Amino acid sequence: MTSHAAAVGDGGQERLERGFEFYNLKLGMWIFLLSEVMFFTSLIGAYIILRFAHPEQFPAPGTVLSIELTAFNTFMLICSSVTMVKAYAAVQHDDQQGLQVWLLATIILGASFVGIQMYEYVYLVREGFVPIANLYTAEGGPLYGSTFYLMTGFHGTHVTIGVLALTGVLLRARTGAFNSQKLGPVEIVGLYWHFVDLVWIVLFTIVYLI
Amino acid sequence: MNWMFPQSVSTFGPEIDRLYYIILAITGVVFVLTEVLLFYFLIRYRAREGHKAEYNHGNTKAEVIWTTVPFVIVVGLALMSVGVWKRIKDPSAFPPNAYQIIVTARQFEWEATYPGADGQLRTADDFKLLNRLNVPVNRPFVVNLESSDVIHSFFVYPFRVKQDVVPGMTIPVWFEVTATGEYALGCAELCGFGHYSMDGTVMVQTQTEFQAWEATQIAARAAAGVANLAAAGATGAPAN
Amino acid sequence: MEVDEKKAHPPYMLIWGVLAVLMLGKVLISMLIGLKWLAVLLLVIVSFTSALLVAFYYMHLRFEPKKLWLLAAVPIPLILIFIFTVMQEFTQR
Amino acid sequence: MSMTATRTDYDLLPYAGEHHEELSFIRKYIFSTDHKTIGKQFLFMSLIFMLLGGIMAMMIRWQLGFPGQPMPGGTLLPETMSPGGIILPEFYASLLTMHGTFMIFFAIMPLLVGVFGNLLIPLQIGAPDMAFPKLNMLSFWLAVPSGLMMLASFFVIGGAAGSGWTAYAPLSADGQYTGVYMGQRLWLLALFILGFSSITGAVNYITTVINMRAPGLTWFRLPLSVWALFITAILALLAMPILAGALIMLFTDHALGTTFFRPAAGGEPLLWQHLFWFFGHPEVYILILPAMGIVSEILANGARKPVFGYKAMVFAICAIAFLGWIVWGHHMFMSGMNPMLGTTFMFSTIVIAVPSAIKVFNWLGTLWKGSIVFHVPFLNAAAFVSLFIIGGLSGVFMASTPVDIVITDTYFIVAHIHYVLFGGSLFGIFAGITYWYPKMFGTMMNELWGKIHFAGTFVTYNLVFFPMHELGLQGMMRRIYDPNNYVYLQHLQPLNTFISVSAFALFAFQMIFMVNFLYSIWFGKKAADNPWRATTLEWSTPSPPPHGNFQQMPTVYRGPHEYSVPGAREDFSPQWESGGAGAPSPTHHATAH
Ligand code: HEA
Ligand code: HEA
Ligand code: CUA
Ligand SMILES: [Cu+2]
Repeated sequence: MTSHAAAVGDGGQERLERGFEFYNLKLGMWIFLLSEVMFFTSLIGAYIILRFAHPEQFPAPGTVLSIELTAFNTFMLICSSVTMVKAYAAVQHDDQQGLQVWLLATIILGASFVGIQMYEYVYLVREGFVPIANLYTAEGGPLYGSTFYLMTGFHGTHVTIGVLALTGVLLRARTGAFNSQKLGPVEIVGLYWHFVDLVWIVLFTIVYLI
Repeated sequence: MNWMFPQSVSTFGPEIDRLYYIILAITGVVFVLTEVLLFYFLIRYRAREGHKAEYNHGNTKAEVIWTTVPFVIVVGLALMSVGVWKRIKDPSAFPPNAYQIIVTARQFEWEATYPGADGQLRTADDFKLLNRLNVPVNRPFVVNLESSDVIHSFFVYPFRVKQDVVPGMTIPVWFEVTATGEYALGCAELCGFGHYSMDGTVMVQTQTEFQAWEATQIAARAAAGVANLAAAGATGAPAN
Repeated sequence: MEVDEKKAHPPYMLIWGVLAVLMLGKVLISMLIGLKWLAVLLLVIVSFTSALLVAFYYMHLRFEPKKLWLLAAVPIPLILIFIFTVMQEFTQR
Repeated sequence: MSMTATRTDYDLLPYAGEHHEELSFIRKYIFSTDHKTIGKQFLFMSLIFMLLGGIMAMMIRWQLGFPGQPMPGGTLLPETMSPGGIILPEFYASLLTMHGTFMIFFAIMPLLVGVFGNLLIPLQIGAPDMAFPKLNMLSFWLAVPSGLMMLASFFVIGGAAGSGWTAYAPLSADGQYTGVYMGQRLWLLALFILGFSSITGAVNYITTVINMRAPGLTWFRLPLSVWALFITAILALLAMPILAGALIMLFTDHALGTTFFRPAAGGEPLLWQHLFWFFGHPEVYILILPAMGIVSEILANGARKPVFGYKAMVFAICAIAFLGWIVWGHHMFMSGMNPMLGTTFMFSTIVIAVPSAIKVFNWLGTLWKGSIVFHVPFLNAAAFVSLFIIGGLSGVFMASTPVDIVITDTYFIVAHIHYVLFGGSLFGIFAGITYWYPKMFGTMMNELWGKIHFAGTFVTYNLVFFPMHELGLQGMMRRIYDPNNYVYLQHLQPLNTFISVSAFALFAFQMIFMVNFLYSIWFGKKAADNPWRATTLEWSTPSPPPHGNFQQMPTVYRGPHEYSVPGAREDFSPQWESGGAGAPSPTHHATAH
């Protein structure tokens, strides 16, 4: 890591005094992710609080939701994270081929995650596990359905957005737009992707396992 | 009595009013002090010929003083408020053997449920009043607030009582009235278009009057017979 | 990347393995441990560890200036304050 | 993983001296990415929405001052609002809801954050533009449709949302309680979009301040306005998503039948309040902190003195922002919240008086031994101090839980709201607009009419809102359509009528501002580069600054508010001038035209 501590005295320096040693886009992404943290806090927080207040509406893990299926899905998301860092490592070494292959792998894994989630939803709705309170017939109570779909749904939306963004980056990568000197978009889409993975790790635990 | 507050007629009313006046005094002093200083400075230090501003970046000592003094004052205020608040709102500090009723709020009316002959709430001999409450003077009185639709707020100003009524919860609120008379009951939380019209009356009677009134209510309830009782209970119609 | 940067990559595949094992561990904890509070405690610890691994290695937080750690930590106290305060609401009901 | 921090980074923008291409009309004025243009766009948008909010306030006041009488011009409105000119209760509920919503979300917040954030941050830190100009444009073009959507909700079947700007569930969670279906959903969606707009704005501001300061501009040389805007952006960044999540839950409750806040199926109405106020209290500080920063700066300029206790001011801003996160329960003392929590919240709330005290006394200290020039911005800033004190002190009454029993949900609260938001934020905005007007439009606003507007507003404003304290103490609830329905409030009718008449006068004085504002754009006196003889970087460039702001990257040599430095040639020593005694600087000459 280059060190160019932006210590600026009273003299006129050539360099900007920068609070962080990296470029705007990356700093901006980190800052945006903080607001995402708060967004998921309001959804997950509502779940934790409602469950604490009404434990009777939330049956034991595994009674309604399928742990096995989702564990597999979680595993896919973890794999997609490792393919993403591989893509990033590739572009750092100017490995265009590697960048494209690993990006594609990430996209496929991410899309499959969404696909499996869709399948899960269809399956659950057939079981009477729905977000709509007066149609809810599964075990537990309607709060369970409401919170489940909102949390996982918004996570799924994030994954979908991530897949779209990754696709955009892949298309640009195919034109050779990125290299070891210019890899901002690859890095920030990666940050976003890992963040979405991180949220899922938390969601999977509290929704499916606890 | 005074132009600020209408007379309070509950046991804890004067305590609240006293706190109010203490805060008024403190903030009054702060208000006068700061505003006078502000206007004094504005006039005293207006730009004039040959007058130059003093170059000054601040003063740590002054800084420390005007940080600690307000801190001490406001924490003192909070400490004074704690006891009063606990006495009024802490459910475990409610006075024992109070007279208990239920008040159910709905758009846009108040329904009071009295325990009836057996002295027990939520039994068949309960009797109900609409938009009216009868309360004995000088006796702790607990109202259990329930709502059947949205949030309302039970507000009797002279008692210094205000408490939101939340659907899905039963929120008890107590008071002990110190003067007989007729007082207005209002709704203080926006609850729909009729919010402004959700008023009622609280009749505070002497204990003997109250008992007599209670006895007639119970008698009327008994006389109405079981069939009528069920009908009246179902429609929530007032018994008198 | 700077040319003068000699830093090796973080052990990406190793982290991946650890994450997978931790996930499996969580599933097992959830299925096997009957004691509710113990299971919850373990699950929280394990998923917190996994989340940290992702943030530190995949998101490279480990290699960023400490200022960014601080920035990233800002929401955490707010989250805890909010959730635990609102839970107090229901301890007495 | 780092990039070099020189200006060769691909994500940096060209300064004015460097090349930039000619832009078409649309790219220059409509879909502009120039922070100054976007700031001005926000200005026009929020002033128009403020005018609408003001008109709604006038209708509210008509009903309260002259209940049941036909409103002049009321017959022009549809039958569903005011048949025969008489305001219906349901229309009144929509009016107060939309008045609060428009004023808070579409007037004050975009004025402070959207206008001054955009205009001041790059100019005062010596940057050519925001870090993400396109994102900046997106932020504006999300705010406009959101406001229009909100406005459109008046005209859908069932009318606009009528559950207050706080939208307490379950009143707001189920159309059956109000008969408002579409209107409430539009309200929720519009705010959601606005939240997104705010977040994109906040990301931009924070990145810009952290990463794009000119050389020499260390943290403790930032102008206080930038500090305030920076901390505000952090508050917005972290608070708006909480609202967004809550809005989504309320929306699905309303539109889909989920049950987060609907108690019938186990939901918790109080959870909405917790979420809303966990956002809402930081929000009210979003609405005051930038005004505080602006006022600090203008007071120093008017008094020709450095800001007294600059560092203490910065720490006070940070302290207010942090404490703002742990006090939300003070809006819920009477909500049925666990009473023990009430005690905790009382302590945290009341402690906020301390950093506020620091600010107030430092403002007074700034004036002390100054040499005060009473220009229009200064007058408004001084009014801010005097009125914010009143609003802040009334907050102390409500912070004391037992006293709040009496005054919550009465006009005492309405008085508090308007003292902090109008007396505070809006006077700060008047100060800011008049102060930076030359930088925005290159002309000066009329001084005399500015003073008339100030004096008229200050007087009528107090006539409108001070008596509201008394209404509250007499027990008049807020949000009631007709207080005369309560016998014990009937004697207040004359006072209500007086307030209404004063409010109409207040509104009339705002028309002076509007005309002065619009007239001066085209016919105002041409402004010099530095008409207020001020010290911060924006005054080193032409009025208005060119695309790219500065001829070249400026260098900063000193603190932000250096007035009346002993031995200096002038009574102000600009940040961009080198040398101890305010010697002429090369940068200054390069940018003068
Ligand atoms: C800009 C907006 C703004 C600001 C800055 C504030 C500032 C404060 N507010 Fe206010 N508040 C609102 C906007 C704001 N508020 C709004 C919109 C509502 C109503 C929402 C609704 O229900 O619709 C509200 C409601 C509200 C309530 C809820 C009332 C209720 O509904 O029952 C409370 C209760 O504690 C409160 C308290 C405070 C306090 C303690 C401060 C403090 O920050 C004030 C601190 C300042 C001072 C104290 C003055 C200066 C200090 C000195 C001169 C030093 C010396 C002082 C002492 C020794 C006391 N506010
Ligand atoms: C910043 C916020 C703000 C501002 C400025 C105002 C301004 C005014 N408010 Fe508002 N008010 C609120 C925020 C604000 N209000 C909030 C949050 C509520 C609570 C809502 C709720 O309960 O849900 C409320 C509620 C409220 C009530 C209580 C309603 C009720 O409870 O039943 C009343 C009653 O009198 C009232 C009156 C007024 C009046 C007379 C003005 C006057 O000052 C208006 C004067 C006119 C203007 C300020 C417009 C001027 C226009 C310009 C300067 C633009 C120039 C234009 C161009 C160049 C295009 N307001
Ligand atoms: Cu019931 Cu307002
Ligand atoms: Cu608040």
